[in-house]
Amino acid sequence: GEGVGRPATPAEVRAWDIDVRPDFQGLPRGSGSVLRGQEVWDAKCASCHGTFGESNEVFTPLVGGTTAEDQARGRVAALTGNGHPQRTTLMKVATVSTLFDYIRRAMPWDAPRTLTDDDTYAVLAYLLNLGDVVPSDFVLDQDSIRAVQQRLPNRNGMNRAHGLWDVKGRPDVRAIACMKDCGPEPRVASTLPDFARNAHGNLAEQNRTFGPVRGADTTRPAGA
Amino acid sequence: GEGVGRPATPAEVRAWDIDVRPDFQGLPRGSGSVLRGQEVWDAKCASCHGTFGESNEVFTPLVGGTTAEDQARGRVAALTGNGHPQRTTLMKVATVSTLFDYIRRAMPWDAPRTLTDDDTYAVLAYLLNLGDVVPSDFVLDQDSIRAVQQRLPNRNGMNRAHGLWDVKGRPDVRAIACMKDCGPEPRVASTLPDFARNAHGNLAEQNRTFGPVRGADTTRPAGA
Amino acid sequence: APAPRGAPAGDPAILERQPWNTSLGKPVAARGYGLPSPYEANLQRRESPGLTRVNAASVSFAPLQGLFGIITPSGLHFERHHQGWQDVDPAKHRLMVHGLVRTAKVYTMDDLMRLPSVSRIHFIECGANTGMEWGNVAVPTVQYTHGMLSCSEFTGVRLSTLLDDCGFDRAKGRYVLAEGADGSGMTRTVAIDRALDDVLVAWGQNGEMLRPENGYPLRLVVPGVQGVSWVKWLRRIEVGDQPWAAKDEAIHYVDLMPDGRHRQYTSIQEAKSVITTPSGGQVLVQQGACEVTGLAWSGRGKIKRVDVSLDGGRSWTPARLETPVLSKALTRFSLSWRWDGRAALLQSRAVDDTGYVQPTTRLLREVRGTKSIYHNNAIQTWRVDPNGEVSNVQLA
Amino acid sequence: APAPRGAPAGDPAILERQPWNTSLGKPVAARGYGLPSPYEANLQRRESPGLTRVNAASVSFAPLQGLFGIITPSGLHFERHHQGWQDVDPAKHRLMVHGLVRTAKVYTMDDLMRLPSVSRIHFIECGANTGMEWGNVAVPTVQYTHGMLSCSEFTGVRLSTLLDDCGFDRAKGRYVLAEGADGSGMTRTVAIDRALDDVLVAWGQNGEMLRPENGYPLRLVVPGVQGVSWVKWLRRIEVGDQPWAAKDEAIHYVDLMPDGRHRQYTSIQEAKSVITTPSGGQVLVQQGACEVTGLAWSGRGKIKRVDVSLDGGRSWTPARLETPVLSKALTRFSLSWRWDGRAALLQSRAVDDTGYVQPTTRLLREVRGTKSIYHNNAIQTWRVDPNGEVSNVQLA
Ligand code: HEC
Ligand code: HEC
Ligand SMILES: [Ca+2]
Ligand SMILES: [Ca+2]
Ligand SMILES: [Ca+2]
Ligand SMILES: [Ca+2]
Ligand SMILES: [Ca+2]
Ligand SMILES: [Ca+2]
Ligand SMILES: [Co+2]
Ligand SMILES: [Co+2]
Repeated sequence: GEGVGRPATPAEVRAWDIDVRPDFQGLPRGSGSVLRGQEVWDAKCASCHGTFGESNEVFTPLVGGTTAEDQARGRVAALTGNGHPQRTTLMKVATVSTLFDYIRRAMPWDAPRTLTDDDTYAVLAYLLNLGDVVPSDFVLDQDSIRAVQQRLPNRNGMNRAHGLWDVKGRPDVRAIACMKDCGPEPRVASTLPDFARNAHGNLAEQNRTFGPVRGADTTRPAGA
Repeated sequence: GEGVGRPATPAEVRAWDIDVRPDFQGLPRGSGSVLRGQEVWDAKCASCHGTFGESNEVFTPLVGGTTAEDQARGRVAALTGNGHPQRTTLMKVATVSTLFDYIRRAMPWDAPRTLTDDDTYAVLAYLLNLGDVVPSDFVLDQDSIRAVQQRLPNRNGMNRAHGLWDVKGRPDVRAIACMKDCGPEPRVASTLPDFARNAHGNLAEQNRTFGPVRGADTTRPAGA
Repeated sequence: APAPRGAPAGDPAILERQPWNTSLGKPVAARGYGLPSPYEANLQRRESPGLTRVNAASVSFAPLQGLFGIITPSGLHFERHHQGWQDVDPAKHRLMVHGLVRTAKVYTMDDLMRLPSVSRIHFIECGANTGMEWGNVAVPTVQYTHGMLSCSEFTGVRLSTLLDDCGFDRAKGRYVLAEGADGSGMTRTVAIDRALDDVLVAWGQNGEMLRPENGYPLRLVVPGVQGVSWVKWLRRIEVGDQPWAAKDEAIHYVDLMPDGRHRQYTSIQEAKSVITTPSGGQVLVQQGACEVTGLAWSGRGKIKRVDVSLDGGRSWTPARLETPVLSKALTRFSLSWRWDGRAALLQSRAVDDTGYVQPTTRLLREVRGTKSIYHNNAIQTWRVDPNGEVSNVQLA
Repeated sequence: APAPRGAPAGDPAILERQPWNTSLGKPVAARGYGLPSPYEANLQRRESPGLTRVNAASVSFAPLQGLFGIITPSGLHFERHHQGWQDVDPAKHRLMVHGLVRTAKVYTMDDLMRLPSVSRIHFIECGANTGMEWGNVAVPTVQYTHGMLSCSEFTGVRLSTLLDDCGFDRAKGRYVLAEGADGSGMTRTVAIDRALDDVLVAWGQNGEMLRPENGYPLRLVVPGVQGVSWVKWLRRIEVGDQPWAAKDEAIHYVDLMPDGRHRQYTSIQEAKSVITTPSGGQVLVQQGACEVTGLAWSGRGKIKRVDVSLDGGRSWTPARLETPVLSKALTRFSLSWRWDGRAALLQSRAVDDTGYVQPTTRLLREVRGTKSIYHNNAIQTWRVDPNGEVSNVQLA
């Protein structure tokens, strides 16, 4: 560095070091009840996420799709098969720290960094209650959150044994570069349905008006 | 090729093939007198180039700086030394075709491609007369232009024996990449005069406002 | 070429003088900062209708169908914001490096730009690129199938230079967290081997500063890794001993496998390619000569070869590659073709210098199912119909 | 870095929340075609006052003092027009190839873009770049000394492909004429060996179409050769057996030698380099670390080495070169420096792969005098004063 930059002051690091890790490093002191959380929720969150965190208006529903059995197992059954239409936040998240960290840093979406730590605990408690992870009289704080981690429905749902983190990782799919007489006679299995032809707007207006191709006029049927 | 593009028609080639070469390939039939040329000049050229082709208002003067002796020799003496303040067109041009070609394709500057061939001959005749290359009763046409070529003041002034046309040409300057104890102690011989400090506008406003440097505030004296 | 229109003598576009040939044009510096021709207005970055519900947590796609070479014009660079984009004041922007370091430090833009910097051409691809196509054909054009992809020359200081400057703990420091200054405070974990390799803290993009939409004045450049890790409006780097499981690495950018588990920290963009012309939603102007051209890239290194098939994968021909072929950068490929007016199924297949071969949709689905959203690097198929229309199809 | 301002606890830029961190930003595709940050407005292409008398036959210079890497943002590409720039309608644009060919042909844009094309990164430099500095220091900054220089990725068809397509006369065809569609009908002769080598008829620039100021929709790209030969709005190629001596190769772009004769058809841009930071008109923010960085290029091939001197040419140190180092392209070089607050004379010197060494002003003047206007590739000297101000100087 040679004298470039300067030491950060402790207050500066405190001001910006707001992340919370799965091992709860970074978790601030504080606490909040489900009851208080409902107040925060109704005032600051419900307009976007719905009264019960179920709204699909601005984002995927936050809760839903998890069962008591999932909570016991730590794996959300609805993630296999086609049972549940959408994957809610609670169906996926394996680390409760993630929710605390994110709500504190980014929510409410249009006014991030405005929640107090206590209100973050409270509104997370309420959200967990909406998802049946904690009872209505629950008080979330820096200690009780550890127990919550052990009840998260999908806490055992993550897998890091794959080749996609390390640049030298081993690929899971091994294709072969066949050059001729490869595979079966091709058969088209999926196309865009006719009704969707113009769903992305008139493609004639999304391509250059000269060159080797034009954009298809999708206001008219194909081949017209 | 493979069927891309199509043959040009003769009329198309005629419409666009307007260049005139030094050997007069491409020169159209036609003619124009100095007298007619003056009419064209006063109507269409003088506003920019001056009544006598001497104006410095929109461009370097077209005529001036050549002598009868230059005309005899085919070399413009004023191109050596510091005699003439500006190099006029006539001091430089070695090929009369260049003037015909250019006037026809590009002049008048604000209405190119509007001169007839006859008027091009005429106005060029006038210009040559302003430069004392042809007499006032001269008529320029596709034949007489050859004689004019032999009177151009700088007709022998071009040199193609240099290494800058061919990518494999031989450079005229051969520097050596000395690495230490090179040359004499450096001495600054030229700097921007103080009065020119702000001549290009305030340089503070021509540099980024952050990074390793700022632009100098040239509205104030250096070092102020 | 079409027969000359109008008079048999020839094409009026030639025989008649055009305004640009008979008038004085506009002066220099008429625009101190220039823009494309008005005739290019069709090529815009666009949203895919219905993909997201709010457009400040959304994507705009680059119009790959109309781009040339490998450099993406910065004005058409794809966008992905989680809480909208911001015009950050560079005079008030800071970068803090802390955590497992000897000295936590703060850098201004002035500081950073005094450090040794490098310039490198790299692609950036969103991990969700082609994500709508896992189960079936969902969108019509290459802009929407593959347009979360761009390639630029980035300039900045190596992250390793900053980590060294702060004296990071080489024994315990195994991960770094990168955080953005926007409302989302975007956070992503980068493993230390990546961080010390080719990661940049960049301010320059294609010769000028980053655009506001791309993180002005500072973004992390993580070559080969999905776009979400290229944290924009970068303000903080923390060195730690564990990954952070931030929202966008614990709830999103996790790949759902058929067993109901998510792969977490999937990051590398494996080798992939796509034909950009002719491509879905385009119509071939006529039979005969036509270049089949597209882009190939690999998050693991250089592109070694691209093969093109005109018969849906039955037979393949190696394409020409434009130079330079650079590591973790787009590579432009082309194959000359004579379209005879018959139906065709166009595909391209990238091979990178690790020997990895871009897989078919079928192979990929056999391992990963159809619900993983991210990292769909399957071979794309475009069908050419006898009427010249090209459309997006998937093979069985 | 300056000591934290304000409260001793730290920098308010960190301790106080900034608007971009506490608000929702702007949506994606807010701008379908993006622009630089408003904080970058100082970097514009600009005219040099007094250089020309009318601004439609003039030059705007690229702000090299603020650019990074080797790609020039197209919005800041230098301009040189002789009769202003035009918005040519691509539907009415034609290219004619004729002269000593078997079949004279006309191509539409549709036609051309169906042909095999290539993409290449090349610099373009006006032959008159640095022309004001032959006799003495005339302008203050690198924008005005060297800003008729840009570098882009160009895409187009090889001129040789078109010449072959028309069956040009290999025995008699020794030169081609290129002509523009603008009011100046710009015409330049290119020798056939160049024409058949790496010359392109290009439509693409940095991934999109050429900008109108740079010849939309078609320009000749003549790598290594001065900009005036890169005919914009290209509409005609004629094959001939003699050079044309067009206005801009018989009256301008001719180099006046001390003997009173002009060198005609001087074209190649010989190896040259310039330090862009720190450079004239800049002020160093503080002592200590500072990168000395700049650009090097050669019209004859690749840059092999760039040396930097801090003492006015007494001693030299090889600089770092960024990759890729490409033929007839800009190459970015850098050298780490610690400025100790004393006066310094900064220079850079390019060496290309033919072994050619960029000359000093003195050497160049010994051969060419001071009146040749064009092809000034002398070593540039910037003086750093103890107060941090950098200025343009020339040495004896
Ligand atoms: C103005 C609309 C709005 C308000 C108000 C709002 N949110 Fe959100 N929330 C969003 C959007 C949009 C996202 C998705 C952001 C993204 O794509 O990164 C989101 C994401 C989330 C997520 C992460 C979900 C996931 O799966 O990624 C949580 C948890 C959340 N919000 C909780 C809250 C809480 C708690 C509050 C109130 C304190 C709140 N939100 C207020 C719009 C809102
Ligand atoms: C509206 C202004 C204007 C008018 C009218 C005009 N010119 Fe010009 N002329 C110019 C400018 C400006 C240039 C320089 C163009 C360039 O930089 O390429 C020029 C260049 C020339 C040149 C080339 C000079 C050189 O050294 O390059 C000739 C010859 C010429 N004009 C002749 C004419 C004639 C003949 C006419 C009338 C038929 C004419 N001009 C009308 C502005 C004008
Ligand atoms: Ca932390
Ligand atoms: Ca509701
Ligand atoms: Ca001709
Ligand atoms: Ca006058
Ligand atoms: Ca992304
Ligand atoms: Ca030029
Ligand atoms: Co995302
Ligand atoms: Co010129």
